[in-house]
Amino acid sequence: MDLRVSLPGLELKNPILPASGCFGFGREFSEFYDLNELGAITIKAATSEGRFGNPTPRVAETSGGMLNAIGLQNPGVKRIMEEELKFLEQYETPILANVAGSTEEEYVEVARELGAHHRVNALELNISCPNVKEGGIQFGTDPSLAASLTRAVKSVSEVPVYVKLSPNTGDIVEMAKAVEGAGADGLSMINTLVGMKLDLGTGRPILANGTGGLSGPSIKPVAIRMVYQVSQAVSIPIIGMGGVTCVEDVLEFLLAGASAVAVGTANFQNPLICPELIEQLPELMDRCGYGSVQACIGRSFKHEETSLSGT
Amino acid sequence: MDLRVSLPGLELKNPILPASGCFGFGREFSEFYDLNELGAITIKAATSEGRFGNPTPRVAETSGGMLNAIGLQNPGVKRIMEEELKFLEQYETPILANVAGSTEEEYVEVARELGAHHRVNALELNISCPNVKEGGIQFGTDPSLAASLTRAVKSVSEVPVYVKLSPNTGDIVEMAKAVEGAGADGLSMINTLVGMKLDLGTGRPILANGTGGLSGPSIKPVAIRMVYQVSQAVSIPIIGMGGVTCVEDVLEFLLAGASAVAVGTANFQNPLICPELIEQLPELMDRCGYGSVQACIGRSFKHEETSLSGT
Amino acid sequence: MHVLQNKWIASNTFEMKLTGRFVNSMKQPGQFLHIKVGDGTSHVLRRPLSIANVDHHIVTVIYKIVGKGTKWLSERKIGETVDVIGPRGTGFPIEGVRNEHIVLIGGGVGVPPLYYLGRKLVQQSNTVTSVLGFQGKDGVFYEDAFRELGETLITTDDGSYGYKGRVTDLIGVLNQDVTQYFSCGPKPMLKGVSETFTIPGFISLEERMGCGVGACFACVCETSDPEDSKGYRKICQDGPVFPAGEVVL
Amino acid sequence: MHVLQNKWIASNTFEMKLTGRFVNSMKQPGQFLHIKVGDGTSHVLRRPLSIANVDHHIVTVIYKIVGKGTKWLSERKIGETVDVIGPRGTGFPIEGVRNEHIVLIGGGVGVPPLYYLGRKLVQQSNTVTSVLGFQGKDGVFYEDAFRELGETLITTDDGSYGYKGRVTDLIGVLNQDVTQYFSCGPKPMLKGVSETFTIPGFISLEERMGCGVGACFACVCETSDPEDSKGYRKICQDGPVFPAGEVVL
Ligand SMILES: Cc1cc2nc3c(=O)[nH]c(=O)nc-3n(C[C@H](O)[C@H](O)[C@H](O)COP(=O)(O)OP(=O)(O)OC[C@H]3O[C@@H](n4cnc5c(N)ncnc54)[C@H](O)[C@@H]3O)c2cc1C
Ligand SMILES: Cc1cc2nc3c(=O)[nH]c(=O)nc-3n(C[C@H](O)[C@H](O)[C@H](O)COP(=O)(O)OP(=O)(O)OC[C@H]3O[C@@H](n4cnc5c(N)ncnc54)[C@H](O)[C@@H]3O)c2cc1C
Ligand SMILES: Cc1cc2nc3c(=O)[nH]c(=O)nc-3n(C[C@H](O)[C@H](O)[C@H](O)COP(=O)(O)O)c2cc1C
Ligand SMILES: Cc1cc2nc3c(=O)[nH]c(=O)nc-3n(C[C@H](O)[C@H](O)[C@H](O)COP(=O)(O)O)c2cc1C
Ligand code: FES
Ligand code: FES
Repeated sequence: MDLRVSLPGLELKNPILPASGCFGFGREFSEFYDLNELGAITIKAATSEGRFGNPTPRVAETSGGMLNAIGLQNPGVKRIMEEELKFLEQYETPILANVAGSTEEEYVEVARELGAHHRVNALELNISCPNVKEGGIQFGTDPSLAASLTRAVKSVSEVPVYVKLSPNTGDIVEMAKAVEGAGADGLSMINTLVGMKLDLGTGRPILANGTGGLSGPSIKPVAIRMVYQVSQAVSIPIIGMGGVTCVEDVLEFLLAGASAVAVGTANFQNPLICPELIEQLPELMDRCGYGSVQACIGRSFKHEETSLSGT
Repeated sequence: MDLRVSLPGLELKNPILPASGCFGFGREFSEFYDLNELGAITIKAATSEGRFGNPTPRVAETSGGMLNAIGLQNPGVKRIMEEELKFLEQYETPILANVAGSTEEEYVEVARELGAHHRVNALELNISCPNVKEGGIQFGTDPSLAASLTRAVKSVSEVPVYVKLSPNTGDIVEMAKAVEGAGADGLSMINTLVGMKLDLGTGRPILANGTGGLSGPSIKPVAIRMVYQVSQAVSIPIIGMGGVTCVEDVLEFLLAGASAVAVGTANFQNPLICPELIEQLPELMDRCGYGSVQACIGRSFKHEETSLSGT
Repeated sequence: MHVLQNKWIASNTFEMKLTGRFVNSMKQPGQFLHIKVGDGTSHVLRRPLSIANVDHHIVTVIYKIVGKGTKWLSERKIGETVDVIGPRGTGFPIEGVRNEHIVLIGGGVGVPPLYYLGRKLVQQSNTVTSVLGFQGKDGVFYEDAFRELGETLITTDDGSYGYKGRVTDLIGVLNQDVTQYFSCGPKPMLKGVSETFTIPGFISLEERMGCGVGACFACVCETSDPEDSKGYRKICQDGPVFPAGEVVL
Repeated sequence: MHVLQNKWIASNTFEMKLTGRFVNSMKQPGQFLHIKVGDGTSHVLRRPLSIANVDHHIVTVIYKIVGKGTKWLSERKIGETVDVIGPRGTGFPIEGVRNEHIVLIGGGVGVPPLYYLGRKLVQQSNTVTSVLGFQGKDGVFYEDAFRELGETLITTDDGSYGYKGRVTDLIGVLNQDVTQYFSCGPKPMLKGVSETFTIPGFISLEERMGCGVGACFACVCETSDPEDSKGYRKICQDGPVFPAGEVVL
């Protein structure tokens, strides 16, 4: 069974990678398994200076999902390069580095530095973090801002740039086309939906930040729909994510049009989820009659086209 | 314990009502309990002519939720008045009649007829059905279209008009303000999020319509967040809904700023859910220290205001 | 309702016996139970399963594991409680059917309701012939039970047991004195059956359900008669059983 | 891990004994187990519960039902399997602590880890005094077990048992030869304890967790030292136990 996928900057031996922010910089999970098993590694968002993030509580559980408002806590791009990318040198797995910022200048600066690091194979532009006022969400909800940011980052980055889209929009296709037009090499989708949970005892939001980003199985139908719509409207590849917990979910994202699939929240329930999915995927693909990951990608609509055109 | 809530057109003896489309016209549920127990009844969307709706399958289950693409099937406003509202005459419960359409003219016509019916106490303008191409969703994603539709309907309706908002937007507050400015007497929120599920066997969407509306516990955090944000930005009351399955959820919506709470999908799992919630609410309110429904409404942010202003 | 038994009877197929409220109102074969699966709200929709038998306050359902809900059901142990709404829907109209020769035609998970139907028909002095289709030998269940009711022909898709082929292939060989047929199974089978027979019959349909009580319009099918005043039927309420030809397959 | 016992020991409080993988690596008191609750993905986050004891391949946790996850746990029966990651975190640094007089101060669900800690301290020839706070008489558990370790003072908020008041009220009456304290409980209690004592001590914190393994930054707290090179600690990895004064309460 051929699990390989070739994406801009990322030669994946299988289509499974952890999602940004749910895997730190890999260190903790390296105690559970060999990170070389992964298709790629997405590291936690980097900003130019270190950030402490939001006050706690930062997470809350919801029905079939969770809210988080970490607030882009990270040690800053310099220390990430010195300490974390250094640690990851012992592995061969391609690295997708998540880039955040409050201003276009900050994004550009971080992208220039990370993109020049020999261990970084591609950048993921996080224009969709809902959890900090100055976290880039303004770029994620306005197609023209998103396009101009993408253009600016592309002009300095030495590696391909994936733009990570926010689902908190009325028209995801418009957003995707805007960043494709601005030169994005790929898309990552989806980030979290903005949600809230109240503590009935105090009457107030459980998260100190008030709102948080909803992730987990709850959001999968929204993610599948968006990947399905966007993959038919653009010609750059998509890294799909949102609520993956089992190998059936991985296949569903591929069929919907994703070329690779990222796993976020599910790492918290099962730290071994990524290697388990990689192990289980061939059997499921085989059972469903697919001989390669390539053959699965976008099958939901390619199929339709075929049957509609009468062949 | 005082459960009464007084809303434009609707004098509710308790804050619980079924959500439109999940309760038909009440007939089937009247076999399970006395409909007079309900705070109000929201009836299924009416269009000017009868509609057959979408091909089947029309529903699919998701993790903690479901997708539906019924497609506004209904017998048309005339037969609804002759057959269904006639049936409901034996009950005293206030009726909120859901109005749908493809064009402004259709909405206006349906609103004029239903609003003139003696058994209808208020209209709910469904500008948020994601499941039919001509189902009003265009009105639900463009604030100026929504405002003009609201104005047109208000000018013909003999009863108060609630506008039902779609969560498939980047800025729910803007939408709410637009319809408030156009004269809406209240808001209903939220309708369903657009989602999709694929059948791994065929590779295609399970729903014949492709996409469907996501409802159920999955979407509750999004609904709570939107009610919380909108209730602080407008001064008209909100009927909150989205994923209610237990009495704690009812209280959460009230605290978030809803004045009444509608129950949709949960009727499918437990046909007795509405009377059970009504029965359980006083005990929970008491335990949390609230003496009336009125005292709960918007407590999450009223609380904050108080403590921020230092008292 | 309480689980009295939950046992494997064929490939991925389980027989569950339940007792509790409602059983005494389960009189019409072809109706279904609407069963809550999973804990709490992990599954928001109930699962419809046909009544396969009712006997002395005990109701039987037979189900095949096809997804998470039926998997969950198969893990229920004796003595546990299952949340059931039922009986729902309109079953086979057999009141007054006496001294006829009836053929029952079932495929896969369409077989279970035919057993209760057959028992009732035999009690009402009818002669019953059953034609039951399964995927393969491993999937066959209730063969002996049907044989006790009357002549029983089994087909398997792969020919591993009984006749090789589909149930419709056997319609031609049936005794000419057959007066009515009752059928339940996948849509293509029902289509085949109702197109092949010239005698009157009733068919039982499946559709994904929302409410299961007639309120949500999830389970509708079109009527064949374009002049029909409603134009549609709800499978959960007007059906699942319809006179052959009433609805579009 | 396998459930060997799961019994009610005080108001809404259960003691669960587990056996299986990992038990032999559970050596440091103050660490926690990270336990999956619910079926499938109904609960996406694990629940952290302190190790209350380890004895002959059996690990004990004591938990109070506060929400859906602990409710689910309380319904587990003997012989069932519970999915556990552990031991996680950094516990009380007691290696080399010998011949001291240690006071253990616990409140509510902060009491359980102190029992395993106390046992280890006594094994290492320390004298242990325990001050344990509960809401009321109904909530008191493990009193006799602690008494076997040394002097034990109980307080209840409502005075229905032991001293009326808070554990901090009793710090003044403690023997002057106390050399160190170890404390676990709600934040206000830890704050009170660490502000009242002048001797060195360690405190164990609680925070809502995402991953529980140090990867998600959900559970951080600020360091007291603004010059600290990181400025924060992760409760699930660097903690839950910290030297008093290291982090901001
Ligand atoms: C009136 C009626 C009677 C039935 N009687 C029987 C029976 O006696 N024995 C039996 O084994 N099966 C029967 N079925 C089919 C049975 O309901 C499904 O196999 C079952 O719901 C699948 O649930 P799941 O969770 O295992 O599968 P999943 O695929 O995980 O279910 C997801 C959703 O799809 C629905 N669904 C999936 N397959 C079907 C289907 N074939 N028909 C309707 N809904 C479906 C489920 O109800 C659920 O809402 C009947 C269906 C209907 C409509
Ligand atoms: C290091 C550590 C050790 C703990 N040891 C114990 C113990 O030995 N005995 C015991 O009874 N409790 C202990 N707790 C608290 C225990 O984890 C929570 O009571 C439990 O997670 C509540 O789960 P729930 O599903 O019942 O509640 P819910 O409120 O439904 O849980 C929802 C979410 O909030 C989290 N949560 C809720 N309350 C707390 C809390 N107080 N601390 C952390 N997370 C919380 C849950 O983990 C879950 O993610 C400990 C907490 C931590 C951080
Ligand atoms: C705790 C947490 C932290 C996250 N941090 C980031 C981040 O730093 N950058 C980013 O682009 N996405 C971040 N995300 C979003 C995830 O990468 C992913 O897009 C989202 O959670 C949906 O996938 P899932 O449902 O599999 O978790 C975070 C998500 C969680 C739950
Ligand atoms: C099967 C189904 C049909 C629906 N039909 C309508 C409708 O006709 N008009 C409408 O305004 N909303 C309709 N809705 C949306 C619900 O009224 C409600 O806004 C939504 O389902 C969220 O609430 P819930 O999570 O409690 O179901 C429908 C929802 C479902 C599940
Ligand atoms: S399932 Fe709701 S009408 Fe049939
Ligand atoms: S819970 Fe994830 S870092 Fe501590």
